Amino acid sequence: MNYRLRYFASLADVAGCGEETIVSDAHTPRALYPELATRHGFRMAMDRLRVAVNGALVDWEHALADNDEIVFLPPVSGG
Amino acid sequence: MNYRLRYFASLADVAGCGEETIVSDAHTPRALYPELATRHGFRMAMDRLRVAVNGALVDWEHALADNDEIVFLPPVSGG
Amino acid sequence: MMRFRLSDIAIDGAAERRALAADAAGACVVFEGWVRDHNDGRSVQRLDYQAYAELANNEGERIIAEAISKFEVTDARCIHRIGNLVIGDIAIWVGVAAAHRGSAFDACRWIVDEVKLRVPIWKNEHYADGDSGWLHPDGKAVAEY
Amino acid sequence: MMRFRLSDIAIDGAAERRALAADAAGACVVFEGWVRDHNDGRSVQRLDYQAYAELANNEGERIIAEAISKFEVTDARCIHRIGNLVIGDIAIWVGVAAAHRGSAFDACRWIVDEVKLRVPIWKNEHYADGDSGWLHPDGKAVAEY
Repeated sequence: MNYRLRYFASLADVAGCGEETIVSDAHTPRALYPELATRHGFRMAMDRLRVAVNGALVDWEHALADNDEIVFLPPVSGG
Repeated sequence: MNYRLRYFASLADVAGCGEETIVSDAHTPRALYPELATRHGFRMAMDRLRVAVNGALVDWEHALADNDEIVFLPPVSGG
Repeated sequence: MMRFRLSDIAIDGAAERRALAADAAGACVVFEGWVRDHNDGRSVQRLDYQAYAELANNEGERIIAEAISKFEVTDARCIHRIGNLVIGDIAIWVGVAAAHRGSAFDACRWIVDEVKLRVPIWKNEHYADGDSGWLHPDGKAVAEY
Repeated sequence: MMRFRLSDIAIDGAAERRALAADAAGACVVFEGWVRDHNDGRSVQRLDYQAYAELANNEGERIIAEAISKFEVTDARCIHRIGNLVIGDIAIWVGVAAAHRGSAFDACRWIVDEVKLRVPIWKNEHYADGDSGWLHPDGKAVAEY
């Protein structure tokens, strides 16, 4: 399936881009993140991240659909 | 002795003035207040008041001096 | 120090806040007390504040100094209105700057509480029914003077 | 509702505060987070905030709505800066109006805490020594990504 990925903060720095479209057989965020970590060299452990799909927070077993926009969120530091 | 009295809030309303100079033999605020209460008809009990002499809070047994400025403070309601 | 003062004109919160600015401060907490249209179930139209100015200034400065030594704050200020106020006017402005937000919140709240408790300022509320009265809030009836 | 928003220009605290005014409100508590010149023992020169805007707006509005239902307040607003900030700039502005001061203080503090915890905004600090880095404060080392 096609997924649109957006990256923020240190993940964007490591990926070297703010967004990309990828093709993957992963059907959940839990399966997808290791693929991206390998591809970009992310060293941030999954238990430090939250995940959002199409602008809403979801759990790691959320069933992904074709063309979903997916964001892995590192710990936030606003305020 | 001569004392300068200043009145605020409900005590000023009841006294009908904001300040006055009186002659009294009272040597402490504790002795002075009942005289003023009789003179002006103050009904506020002494245990509701604080007392200041020359701009500083004092206790009820404070020794008054000639020409002191004395203020009996009703419970405050600022803020 | 003039970190506490009485004002007989409208309080300019923006100017007061600017006076707190400091490069080491990361948090600023401001409390504004506004004249509201009701109190204790009665409809309020306007009010007057009267102060025993000499003692109010001394006691106000003392409270600010106590707050600065008691909490980890870089600065604090308080301005209290006197005179005639209408609904929506700022009656009291308290601002605190600190490195961190916890102490800014704590100190600001503490100053407001202490000013209400200790500083010789009195409020005369004018009600919609034409009645009015000085508030002497120590749990006894207002009229009992 | 637009009671939460991101801003890429300087926050106008006075305008935000006016938007909270209400005749029934007697207390207004404002928190401002200022960019300070140090963090964790390091000298800070400037910083950038980046946000995942769609989710930040949703989560921010949710926090304000939760605060209004959780505390006795008449209104609440929050504005968070994005982009490049220098020392002294307002990074976050939170304002709450309420009939009474206790709930205004509680709600304001709660909103600041929740925004820092939940809203997807990230801070990149630029240090005096030329180093910089995104902060991911969950107790793990900053660089561990």
